[in-house]
Amino acid sequence: MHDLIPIPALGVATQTIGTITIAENAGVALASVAARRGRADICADVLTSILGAVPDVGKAVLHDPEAGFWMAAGQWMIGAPMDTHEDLADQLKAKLGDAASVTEQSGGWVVFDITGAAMPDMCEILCNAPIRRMAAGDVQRTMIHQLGCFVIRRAADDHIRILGPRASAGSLHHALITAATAVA
Amino acid sequence: MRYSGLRVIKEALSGHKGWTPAWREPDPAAHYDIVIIGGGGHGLATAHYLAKEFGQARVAVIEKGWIGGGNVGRNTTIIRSNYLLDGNEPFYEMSLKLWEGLEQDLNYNAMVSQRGILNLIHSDGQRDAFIRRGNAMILNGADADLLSTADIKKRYPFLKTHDARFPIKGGLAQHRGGTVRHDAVAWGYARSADQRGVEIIQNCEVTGFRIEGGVCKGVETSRGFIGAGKVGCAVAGNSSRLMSLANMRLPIESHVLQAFVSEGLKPVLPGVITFGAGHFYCSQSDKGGLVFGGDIDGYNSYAQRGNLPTVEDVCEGAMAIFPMLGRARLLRMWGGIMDMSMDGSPIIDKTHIDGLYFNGGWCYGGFKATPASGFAFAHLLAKDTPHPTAAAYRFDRFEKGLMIDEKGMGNQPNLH
Amino acid sequence: MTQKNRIAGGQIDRNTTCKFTFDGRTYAGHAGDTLASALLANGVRLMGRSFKYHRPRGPMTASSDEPNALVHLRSGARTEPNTRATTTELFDGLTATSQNRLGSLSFDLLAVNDRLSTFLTAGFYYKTFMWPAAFWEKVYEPIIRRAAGLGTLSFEDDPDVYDKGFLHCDLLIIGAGPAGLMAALTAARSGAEVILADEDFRMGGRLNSETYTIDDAAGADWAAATVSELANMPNVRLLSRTTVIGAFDHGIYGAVERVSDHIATPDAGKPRQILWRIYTQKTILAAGAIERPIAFNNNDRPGIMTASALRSYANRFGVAVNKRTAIFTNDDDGHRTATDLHAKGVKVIVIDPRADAPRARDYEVLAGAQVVDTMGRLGLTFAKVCLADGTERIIECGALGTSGGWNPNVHLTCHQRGRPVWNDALAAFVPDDLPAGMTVAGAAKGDMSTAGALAGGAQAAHSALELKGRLPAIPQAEDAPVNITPFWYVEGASRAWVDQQNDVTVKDVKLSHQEGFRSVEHLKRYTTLGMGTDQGKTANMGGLAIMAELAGKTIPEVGTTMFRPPYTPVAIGAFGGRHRGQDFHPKRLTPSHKWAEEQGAVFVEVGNWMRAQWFPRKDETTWRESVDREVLATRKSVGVCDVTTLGKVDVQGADAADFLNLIYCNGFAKLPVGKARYGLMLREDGIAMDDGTAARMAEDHFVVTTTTANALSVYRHMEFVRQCLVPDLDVQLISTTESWAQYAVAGPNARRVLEKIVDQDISNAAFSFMACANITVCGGLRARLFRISFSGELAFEIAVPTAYGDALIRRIMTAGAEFDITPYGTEALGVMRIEKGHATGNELNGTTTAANLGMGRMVSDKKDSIGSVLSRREGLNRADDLRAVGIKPIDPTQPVPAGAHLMISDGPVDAAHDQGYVTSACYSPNLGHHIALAFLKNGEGRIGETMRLVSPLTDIDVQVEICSAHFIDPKGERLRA
Amino acid sequence: MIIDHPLLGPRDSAEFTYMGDARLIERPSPDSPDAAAAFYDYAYLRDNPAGWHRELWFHEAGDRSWLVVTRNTVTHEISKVEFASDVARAKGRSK
Repeated sequence: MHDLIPIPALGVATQTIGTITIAENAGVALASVAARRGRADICADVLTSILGAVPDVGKAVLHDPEAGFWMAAGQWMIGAPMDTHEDLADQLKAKLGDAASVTEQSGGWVVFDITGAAMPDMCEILCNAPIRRMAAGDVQRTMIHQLGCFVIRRAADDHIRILGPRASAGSLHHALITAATAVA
Repeated sequence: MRYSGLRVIKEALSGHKGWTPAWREPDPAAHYDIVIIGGGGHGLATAHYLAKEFGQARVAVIEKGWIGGGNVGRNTTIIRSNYLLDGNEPFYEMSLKLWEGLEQDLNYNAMVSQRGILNLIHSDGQRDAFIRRGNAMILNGADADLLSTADIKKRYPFLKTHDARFPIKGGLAQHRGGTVRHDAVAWGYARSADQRGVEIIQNCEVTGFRIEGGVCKGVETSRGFIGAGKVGCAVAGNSSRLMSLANMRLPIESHVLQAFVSEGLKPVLPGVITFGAGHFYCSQSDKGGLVFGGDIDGYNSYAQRGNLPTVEDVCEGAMAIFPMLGRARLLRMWGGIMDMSMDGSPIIDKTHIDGLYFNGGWCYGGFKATPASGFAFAHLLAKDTPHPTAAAYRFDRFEKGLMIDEKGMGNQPNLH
Repeated sequence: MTQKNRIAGGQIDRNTTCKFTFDGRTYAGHAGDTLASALLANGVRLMGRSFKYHRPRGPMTASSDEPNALVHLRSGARTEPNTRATTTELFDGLTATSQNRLGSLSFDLLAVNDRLSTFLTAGFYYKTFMWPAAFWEKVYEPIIRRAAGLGTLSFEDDPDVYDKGFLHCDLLIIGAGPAGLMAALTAARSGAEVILADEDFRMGGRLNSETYTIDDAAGADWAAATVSELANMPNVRLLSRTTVIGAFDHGIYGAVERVSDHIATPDAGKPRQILWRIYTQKTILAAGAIERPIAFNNNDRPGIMTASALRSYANRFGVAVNKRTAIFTNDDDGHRTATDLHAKGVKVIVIDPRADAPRARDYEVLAGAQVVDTMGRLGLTFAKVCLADGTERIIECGALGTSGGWNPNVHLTCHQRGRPVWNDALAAFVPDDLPAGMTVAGAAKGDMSTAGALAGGAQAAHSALELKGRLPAIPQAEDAPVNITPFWYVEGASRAWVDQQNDVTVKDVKLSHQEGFRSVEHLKRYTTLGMGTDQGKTANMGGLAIMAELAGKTIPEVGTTMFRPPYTPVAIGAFGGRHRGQDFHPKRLTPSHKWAEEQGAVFVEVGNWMRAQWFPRKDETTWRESVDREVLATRKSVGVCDVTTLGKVDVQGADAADFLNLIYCNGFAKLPVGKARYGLMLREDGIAMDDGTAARMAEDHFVVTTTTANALSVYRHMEFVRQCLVPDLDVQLISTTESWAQYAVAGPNARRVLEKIVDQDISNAAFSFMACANITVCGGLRARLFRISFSGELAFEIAVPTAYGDALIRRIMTAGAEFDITPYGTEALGVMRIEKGHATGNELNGTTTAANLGMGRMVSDKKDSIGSVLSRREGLNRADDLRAVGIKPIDPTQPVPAGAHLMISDGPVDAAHDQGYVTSACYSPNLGHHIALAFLKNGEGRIGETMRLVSPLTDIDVQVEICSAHFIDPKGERLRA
Repeated sequence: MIIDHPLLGPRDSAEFTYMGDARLIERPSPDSPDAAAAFYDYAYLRDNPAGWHRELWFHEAGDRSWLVVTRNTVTHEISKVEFASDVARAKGRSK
């Protein structure tokens, strides 16, 4: 076992502004899966065995412990609790073999969970995702403060999860806070 | 009629009855020595210089709409000669010199105003590039001046030099740069050309070229066939459209560049400022409007209008360095269609068809190039040899690998 | 002062009094007033000065098409120039001042221009100010510039914030008058997602300004009830104070919501305004119509306004502009104003040029008469009327309403270059060619009656949403026909204003015609007609009509009115949103950022990245001291640098090697697993695009690095090649730039430091130059190790998942302590790469070929690769082509700066004799003098030549020697050690 | 503008990066005898029509797909959106 201690992207405390709560979630391990040419069927079988279903276009499968969402044709992002799945990419690779290209993505993203009644108002001044039309499990890649992010509508009606580029976690968080303040 | 202050006073005292039309409205003749297609700045300037400098009198300019309705009336009015490459700098410097004598040459006050242009520097790499450019300018006989942040702060105290996302680390100034009242350029050239015998034929659209045995004999138009010894095309923005009538494909795409003007304001900006870490440049017109612009919308278009993302991008640039502008209002936005060439530089050349000549591919450089473009094109039309300053602006440079690529973006026109 | 012109009625809240000041004087008005209505209530008609002649002006309208009543609103940093008093919502504490004056508003020294107006006709400036030539910038122009302009900016940063947002709906309705409200009701009841936007702070449109009834209720009450019904529907979003500014492609509309403009200052953290981008399937434009004035001599005095404005002030705001009011109208609508004013106790007289003008019982109507002139220096006192029989009559009046008919408000229909068409019955242009998805209803379409608007609104919603079933019941309302005889200007008028803001008179239009500027575009540009802040909403039509008459053409033959976005001027701050100042672009921080901050690093912007530039120590006073130390320490022992910003792309799949073979000009097919190779990518035009390394981690897995600057564009290019050129190769690309924290550990002791960290043998034998591997560090953390070197030293790049980047840099520093490991920044990195002669962005500047870079032989002719064919063009392969060389000064104390040009040592210094230029330069602490990289014509053959390096821009002219670009360790012994 | 992505439906064009004429898919063979001329034509000459134009857009802020969009350069109307990879295969670019 190594003795290096990871740090969260931002390490910022959960903040509540009006009805909106913004929390950094450092506990998500991520890996992407891209089907190899001609191996989509095998890839789908494996994903089904892990998630229960293959995430459809623009959708997430909110499964436990692994969840996943569609990124592109033949490509998905898989997430799981960091505590139990730090080696998620290796686990997936072991199952997928050369049916898919697997890439560790845990380090690429910062994850924010946003909840609260005014969440849709906040989203409207953050990004072009049609938040009020999105249902639980809908995912859209969009730009927030010029940053390419995934917006995932979670099971609870007032909850979205935002995955943004980790290196810009501070700028993204700043944008979230100012937007929440503006609609509070 | 000669314009002068005295004349204005005399006419005022006699009820302005004596003013005559600035140009005639002739019907097209059956044949001209030279027909210029395009009554924009470049076409009219070409006609003026053909008549004045090259002794050509049997010249017509034909224009599908009204003269000056294209890019000469849709730009941000900036003139400068701050180019880097040998193929460009002498040409634009000649242009700037022609601007400097334009009013006397035309007897028309186009308000050539050399209040200076300043390109802001935001990184060391950018400074290196601007120093190379400034040196190239000086070595070509132009003026250039490297300003420190302190110099800039003194001149523009409201600019965000330090507390900025991309602090200002200096600037390359060309003090002889500035602005010109754009519409007046078209009118001044038209009036002067007309007075020298050039016929300006408006509302006359070219529908085809008459090409016989590889020789261009004239143009078919909405007002009938017009014979010509030589035909010169100067319709930047629509070059591909026009030249397709001669079955030519060009190293050009048409793109929309938006421009903006604010409400009239008391003097804010003496000269032209160009942001170096985003897309925003700005000057203030004599009437008080802040005239500003940025990057092209980026997709092929002939629509003379753009979309919001570019507007926002430009205004974000404005607010990045110039946050006092937050409370100034954008009054009007419009678009011009530009010939974006494959290396960002223009073409002034003969075509492979005898008697058919081409002037286009001006990208962002069209307005400031107007006098030199007219002069060089007139030279080519009259003498059949390129003007020395425009010798690099050839069609075959792409095939030969002799691109004139100021920005180094390669064969993707929307990146120039 | 009392509100002496305040009368009963209206929709103001008389229980809420707002104190405000104008030009320092305090007045009172009410909530629900505009600044203009409140000033008029207080008897103030003079509110501004015109652009050119500085004529005294008062409001001409009660709406957003106002040309005259422009003021400075608020003060200090919040000063807003050119603000229309007619739409400024009154709040307690409002301050406004007049603008565009020299002296006071009532005594403006620049009013002298009005006396000189004979000389200052349209276009006079094109004909004079040419002699002497030098006088233009120095004398004439500064005077003109000072006189021109309207209001003034504060010269302080805008203290307010702006937001930008996105809304999505099925139907956007623009305008909440009778047509818009009825459309909204119809659409909303169908369950559609509806947005109803109106620029006013009170929805209802003209209903608020009229005395009509709808069914049995007052029009304004019906509007209020309808608005409240809509407000309770979950599928409806009401946006008042929201101007739809533009119709853009494919159903995207821009709209500005003025969130806080009706209060003194925005609440903390709240935006002043929001720019909404509205994405809609369908749009109904119900923007009403604009009443146009009539031109007659001196028709611009304060107190002269459109008749409908007088009606608005009376009915909506409870203000009688003056107790004695004349109405000059060519249509029946003007008579409504007379009727309404009379009912409010105003003494009214109507002047109607039509011989058959309707008669009135209660007030005088002068049929067949025309207003020919007016009097009153700072405000209207008398109107001179020419009666039907040719005699003149002077009428005492303090207000004069003009009605020349109504123009459908076609502005937004023109934004995609649609042109309206002429309608004879209305004597106006009506919409024709509409943006896709838009329909027009109500007065905007030319349906001028209330009943027509209600029915048209319902019908428009019904058809836009393709609703089945019957139309809803349309309430009862007035349905008067339009009865108009076109009348644009009074015969013989000359100083009669067509465009009041820009001082364009009938005389100017005539001169424009006389001088050949006869098309509408020439007319506008020559006279400045319609170029004011109101875009000529009240002016263009008149100018066009006069030109048509002069040219003997019909109005549509002369041209149409054209409008461009925005509908009304928009604060630039709103378009900027939050992207200003430090938030202009987001920042990207490297994994070691926190640690570097602790070390006191100086950071520099590299694109959006913030990178450590150098790490100053306390005793160091200049940046050079720090950088020299970092370089020397690294070359002497070991240094560490965060290189995470380099782009990283995972290239996987069975055909990954074939793919790399195509995108790099040099070969990759035979690269063994466990090895990395330098790769040069060309653009298709044969010019160098980017360089980096590709490391083969497995048979089917490469890690490709790009330069920091080109990470995005190279990835895009790779995807282009993959998807568009070789769609069936088995290759998958994932950008992993941020997934891995990567550090360069360089210097003779680099291996000894890393041996303490990595879990495997990295001896030269086990892990030779250009080796790569997936490894573990610190007892098991997954990592990648590359033996590549940018500095020219023995060097490794080590990468761990980003979350461990902070821990790893600290561990490297601890492990390296015994070797005095030195963190170095981008400056030292740059010095070392110049010393080593490595190219970077300054050399790969988009115009250089592989040959220029001295890598011509890398371009393989044994395989196809992007750019290889065009790289062989003659112009890119000339004998005297530029070649990369090194430069050192003959006098070692001299600089050899980047951007300087090379000349023959004893030859002339000019562009014609230019031999090349310096791309990168630095002081080399190892060599003890400045060095530089340069491109020089035929450079390879000129090593050892003494040349002259000039930078006239920075006053530098030094003798230099041309040398190899590899200043340090040219044989590469160090990096293979 | 709105680009109707074949999988994702209508998306704002601001999410895309534009490259130009879709003929860029038809990269000539470097082995043909007229390769130099063919590459010159491919890299530099454009029809640049005023009207319908097939062009390449990259969904940079989306699924990273290259699309071929058929769009009218005069009206900006879009009539068809396809995956560039499908177009490339149809043009015979499968290996």
